[in-house]
Amino acid sequence: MKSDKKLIDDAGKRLDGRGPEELRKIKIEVGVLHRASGSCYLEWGGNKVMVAVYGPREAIPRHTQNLLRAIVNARYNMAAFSVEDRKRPGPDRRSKEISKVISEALEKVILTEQFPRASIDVNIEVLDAEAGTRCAGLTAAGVALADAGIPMKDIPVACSAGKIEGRVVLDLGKEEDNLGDADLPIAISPRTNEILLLQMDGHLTLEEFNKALDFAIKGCNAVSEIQKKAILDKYQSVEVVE
Amino acid sequence: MKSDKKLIDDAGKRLDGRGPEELRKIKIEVGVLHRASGSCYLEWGGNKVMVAVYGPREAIPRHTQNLLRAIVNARYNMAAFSVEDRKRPGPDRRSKEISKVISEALEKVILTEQFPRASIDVNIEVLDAEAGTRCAGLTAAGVALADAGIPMKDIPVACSAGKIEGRVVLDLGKEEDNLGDADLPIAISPRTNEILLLQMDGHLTLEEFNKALDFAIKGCNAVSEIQKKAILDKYQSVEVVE
Amino acid sequence: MKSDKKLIDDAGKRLDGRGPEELRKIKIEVGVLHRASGSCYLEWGGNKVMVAVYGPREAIPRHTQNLLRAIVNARYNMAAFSVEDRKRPGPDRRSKEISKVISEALEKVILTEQFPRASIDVNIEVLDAEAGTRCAGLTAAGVALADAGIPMKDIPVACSAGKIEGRVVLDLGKEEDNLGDADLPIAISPRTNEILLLQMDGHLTLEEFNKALDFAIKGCNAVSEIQKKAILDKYQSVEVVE
Amino acid sequence: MTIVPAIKRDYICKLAKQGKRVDGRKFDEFRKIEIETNVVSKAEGSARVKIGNTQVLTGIKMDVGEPYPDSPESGVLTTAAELIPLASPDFEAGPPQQDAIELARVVDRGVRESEVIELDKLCLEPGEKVWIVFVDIHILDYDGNLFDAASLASLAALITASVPASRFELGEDYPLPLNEPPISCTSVKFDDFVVIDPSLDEEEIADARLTVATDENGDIRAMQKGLNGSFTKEEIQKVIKASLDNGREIRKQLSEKTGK
Amino acid sequence: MTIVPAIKRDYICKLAKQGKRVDGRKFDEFRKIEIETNVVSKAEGSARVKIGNTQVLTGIKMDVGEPYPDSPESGVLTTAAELIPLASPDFEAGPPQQDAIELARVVDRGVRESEVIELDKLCLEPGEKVWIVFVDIHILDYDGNLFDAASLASLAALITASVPASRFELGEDYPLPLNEPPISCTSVKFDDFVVIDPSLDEEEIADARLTVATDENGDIRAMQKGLNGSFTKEEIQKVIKASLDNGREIRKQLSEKTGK
Amino acid sequence: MTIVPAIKRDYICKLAKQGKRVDGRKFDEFRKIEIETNVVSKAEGSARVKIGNTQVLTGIKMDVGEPYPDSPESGVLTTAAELIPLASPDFEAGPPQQDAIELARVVDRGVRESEVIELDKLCLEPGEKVWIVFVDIHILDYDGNLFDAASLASLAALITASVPASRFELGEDYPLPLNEPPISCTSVKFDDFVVIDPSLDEEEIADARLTVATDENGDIRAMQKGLNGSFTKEEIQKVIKASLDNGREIRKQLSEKTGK
Repeated sequence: MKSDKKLIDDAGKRLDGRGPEELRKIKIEVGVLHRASGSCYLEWGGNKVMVAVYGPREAIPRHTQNLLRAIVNARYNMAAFSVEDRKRPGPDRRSKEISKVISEALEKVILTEQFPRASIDVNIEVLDAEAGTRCAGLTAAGVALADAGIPMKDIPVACSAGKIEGRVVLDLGKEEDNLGDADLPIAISPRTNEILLLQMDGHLTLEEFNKALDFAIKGCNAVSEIQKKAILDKYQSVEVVE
Repeated sequence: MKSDKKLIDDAGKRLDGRGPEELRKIKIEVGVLHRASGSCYLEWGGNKVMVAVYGPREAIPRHTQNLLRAIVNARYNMAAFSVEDRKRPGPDRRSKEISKVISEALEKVILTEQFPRASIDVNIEVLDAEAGTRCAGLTAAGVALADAGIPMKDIPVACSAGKIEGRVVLDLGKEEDNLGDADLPIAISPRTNEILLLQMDGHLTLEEFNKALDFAIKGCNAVSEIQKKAILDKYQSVEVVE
Repeated sequence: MKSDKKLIDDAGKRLDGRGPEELRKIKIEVGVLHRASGSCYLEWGGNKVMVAVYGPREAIPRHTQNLLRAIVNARYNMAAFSVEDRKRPGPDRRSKEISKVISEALEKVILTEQFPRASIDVNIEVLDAEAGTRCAGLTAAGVALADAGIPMKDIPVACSAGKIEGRVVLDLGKEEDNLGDADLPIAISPRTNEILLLQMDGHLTLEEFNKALDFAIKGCNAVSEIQKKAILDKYQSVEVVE
Repeated sequence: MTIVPAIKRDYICKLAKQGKRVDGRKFDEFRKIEIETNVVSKAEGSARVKIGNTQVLTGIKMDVGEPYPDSPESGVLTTAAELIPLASPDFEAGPPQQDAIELARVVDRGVRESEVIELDKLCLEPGEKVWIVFVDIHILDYDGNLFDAASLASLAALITASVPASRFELGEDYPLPLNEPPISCTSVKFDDFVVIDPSLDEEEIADARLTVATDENGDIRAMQKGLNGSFTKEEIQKVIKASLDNGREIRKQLSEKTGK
Repeated sequence: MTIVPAIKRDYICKLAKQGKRVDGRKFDEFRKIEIETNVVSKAEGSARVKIGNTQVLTGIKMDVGEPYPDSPESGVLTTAAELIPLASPDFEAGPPQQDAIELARVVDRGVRESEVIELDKLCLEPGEKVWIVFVDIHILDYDGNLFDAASLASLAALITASVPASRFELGEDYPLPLNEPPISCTSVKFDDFVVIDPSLDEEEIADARLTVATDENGDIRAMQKGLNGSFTKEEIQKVIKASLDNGREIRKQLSEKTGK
Repeated sequence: MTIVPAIKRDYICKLAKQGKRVDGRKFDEFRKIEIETNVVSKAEGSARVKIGNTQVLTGIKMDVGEPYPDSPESGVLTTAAELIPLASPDFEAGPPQQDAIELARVVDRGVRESEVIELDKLCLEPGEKVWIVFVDIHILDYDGNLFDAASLASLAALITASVPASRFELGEDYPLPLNEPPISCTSVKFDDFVVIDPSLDEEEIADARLTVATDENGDIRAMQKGLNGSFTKEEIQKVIKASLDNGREIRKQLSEKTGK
């Protein structure tokens, strides 16, 4: 699927004008839904994601309960109209896999042992999809969990790095994802830089991988600041209202 | 979907010879099935419908039980061979909606609070479908419920009115349904004329709507007499046998 | 589906060189899987079948439990790659029927009353399919049940007879099955010759049926010897090892 | 589930020892059979069969579609059965379970393997267009012996079916091309008694079931054993004999009712 | 599930006797409505509608496909709604249940029967190729009255939708051809009180629900009664009147927001 | 479910502190691998791989079909895995669950993204007809590390597969066109120990899992982290190193077994 299009010029400028280590624009709104325990609306480049958290509440059906801790059910779902060719409603294999790896990543930071038998349900709806929806969804989920007051060791955050035309860059855009050489989405716990989620497709030398991993971790840390600011803004504005 | 066919002539005579306020022919047999608690076979014009009632019996699965009253499960189903182009077996969206509105209509007249945790199952099988199967099904269900001895405030009954070529008429036939301007199926409790089910598609002025509603209520009352006669006939013939 | 091909010559020699009462080559390995309670790998002509037995263990979901005895769940499944045109994964109507008749046949010989509320699960995977997979599967299941130490009155065994070009023969091969006149797969309890499974498709006179039934019973008895030898071999080799 | 059947079993077996059945029939005697054809108007053919209180309605629909790649010059037969909750307090809504699937497949094989429908006459354009025949079995009232009721209703519906050529602008309608059908008769065994055409009570206590389809020459055209009991060779012979005898009577009645 | 609603019911009914609603509205008064269009970029048209705290997003996608055999010169409309677990603690993942199906079907009929989309203008090659219009209703926040929110979001999305002709190399994009849409207004009844635009609290104690869609001429274009209570004729008249009044206001707001 | 693993965890961790594993292996040591090819005759290619007691059989089937619209000149690859109840007391019948889906997708990406199959050479008529390659992974015995067993079985099956051109009357059969495959190696972490090729016991107590596929140049071609634990950067480096070392050995064995 190579094309003649130049994804990055000699000066390191990318199609959308970004430099190699530059993130797309990110906008986060906290507490946007009435019914949810916590919620977050996030725009990341052309991605639009809505997350609602429910729980902790009794896990049903019962046989799914864990006697020692809460289970974390992330459900990543793409709206039918979020992609160029309409997607049939309901989970496909891709969204089931993403739901699984996001659930596992979130479970690591949530203090699940405080809520035996409970479930914490994290509903991630992709409303508009450009490249990087799993990172956008996980990042929004971190904010929504904080908004719901779920006790966590840290607010998880995600970002990807990749390789285009032989160069390692941060946060692939859509064409970069389609035509690039490799994509490395990760999620971390920003306090410790522990890696919660990691997937890689493509072709990287060991050196490129190390560079991409460093880029992605730096990206996560930058996004983490935006997360914290959004949460703080909401908290402060609430105080003002009171 | 307009055509040149004249659905009603200037004298108010319809394709099948009926007048505007005339019902199609209705035939009701009570208690036709051996296994069911109550049953009814009903022909209404070209419609043929079989209804079996089971219960009250313990609702399963348990989580469907209501602690204070019985639940009413009407299941409207069309036989694969009941329509021109074979229908795939199993419920489609249309039959799920009809099952829902019929269940809700029946629940109003059944003394459900006498049977907490129970279910009353009303199985409606359409064997031959012309226009008006939901009215035929609900009407047959009323009879089958009575045959099953389910305590009810009243025997529910249904009938539709509609508009063809600008005129309000009772009980649309198949071509009238396909080519007409509006259809208004309703179900009532005939003792009080309370409306239990009401749907309307098409285009009616306020005045036409009022007229159609009156027609449909009158139609319901006429069908109600046929219901009662059928139930009585069965009851009497049973007495003769004894 | 008749063709010009001669399935059997005047001397009674069949396409693969067998005589009318000759079985295809059968090879049985016992205890080939690590996780299963008992297992068996069986080759029968071109058929390759793997069977794993689990249990007796608590039947789940609970509502499937029988208070007086164990239930036997045989699950006959064809691998996607076991047939000429790839089969979609998952059970189709044919495998559901075969699962049912095999379960029923096995239930007769297993001492199920020793394990109330339990299930005994018999997983039959067809890896390569020529004609006769249900007989191969049931025969392998008998061995795997013995390997699992499930108490049985007898080791069940299966074999088919059929009719090709007017002659009754034992154990139809693939082309014989496709082009033949009748197929009669049976399973028996070899100690008593009681018939546990019997299906017949095709066209047999009463006399032919009796002959085919006799052939099939004899075939079962021959296969039973191979089963016993395989079980014994394993048992002996275990002793040697110890 | 376990206590009541034990009492029922004792009672039925006690009667059987005296050579009697609960409803007064002989061991090799069917219940009364009623066959009614053309009972629904939208179907190309239909029949309602009652065997005692058991009641089955089969409707035939036809459509034009593609043949299977491995039989490009042959029409397609599709048989489906649903144990709809209308027919018994024990039937549940949902996709067909093992019992319904076995029922449909046994009826299907009875029609298919005996070439009741001449599928090769249902080809319109080889490899491209053939008639599809849908046999839909609707159980209305379940009081035992669905196999025979479903099979008989399906045969009667097929016999009276018209190919709806005019609806597809393919000329005039004509009768579905058929061969002489085999008749299916089912027996069950409990204790050591074998009875034909089991009632629901008898089915509930049965250990083993055997269905035998026989043709007008007295040949066997299909068999299916069911349930977790066994048969001896001698019992199988007995079942075949009863199936031949009753099959002959049923064939006569089917022929009278359908005029064929 | 049964105790709390009783308390809630008492409280709401007590207020109603005084002519009041929990959130201070009059019986025939809607909550505040917000309409925002073009909220997602991948869709051909989209709108987010808030009615109070209830929030629904509809996206329109179009594709080229085959027409239905019985209307070969007409585009195809497909409406789907999912009560995704995002929107309420009571919604569960899985295939659409009865409530979601009724919702989608009522919105669909509102669009289809009133010919909001001129489907006959969406034919590309009669019998071969037509435009397919997918109306996908995404519930984001459920605080009562999904019917009206879903219907309004779908209308706003349709009104602002472009036919993506260029993506299919069929010329330039152009607005979806539409007729004046009817506006749907829903009322519920509890005890003998009838209120429009029910909040979630009111829905939870409601006995009966009635949705009425009216057009710019004051005519009735669709109705749907729900729940296991009844209406008298008089109550129905009252509901229709309130639907006409509110429908007029909502139509004005829709027209302003969409510039049509 | 919760007590026994605690004991198991203690035991395994105690051993690990002494630098030992339950089965005597070193932390960076695989179990014995056996590769057997052409094990089923109906498949175009097949292989059974044992890693210790874990046993996986992959069969390749091919068919002629339509390409995806967005890659009209490319063959189609479809990978499916079923955790059939044959292979473990904990696997249940039914449609693939999350674990099976993740497994199939990771194997699929390993083949697809590294262009193991030259899909562009599997085009028959651009936009019309291409070869479809079905990779069906059948788990036979589950004793840990399905990812590597499934991946290796699939590679061995592909390497020995023939394109069944003759069956489709498209000329003579020929080997499936392939590129050098990357080898997948999986490690898990428990406490702070990282071990490669986990046995079932080790998997059951593992906090995190990391699969790394490396090629013959020592480059990384795919990675997948799983489970609800985390890795540090240093641990990831360690896992990559062990994957490279073991990958080299496994590649040699695969090449010997398949003669390629």
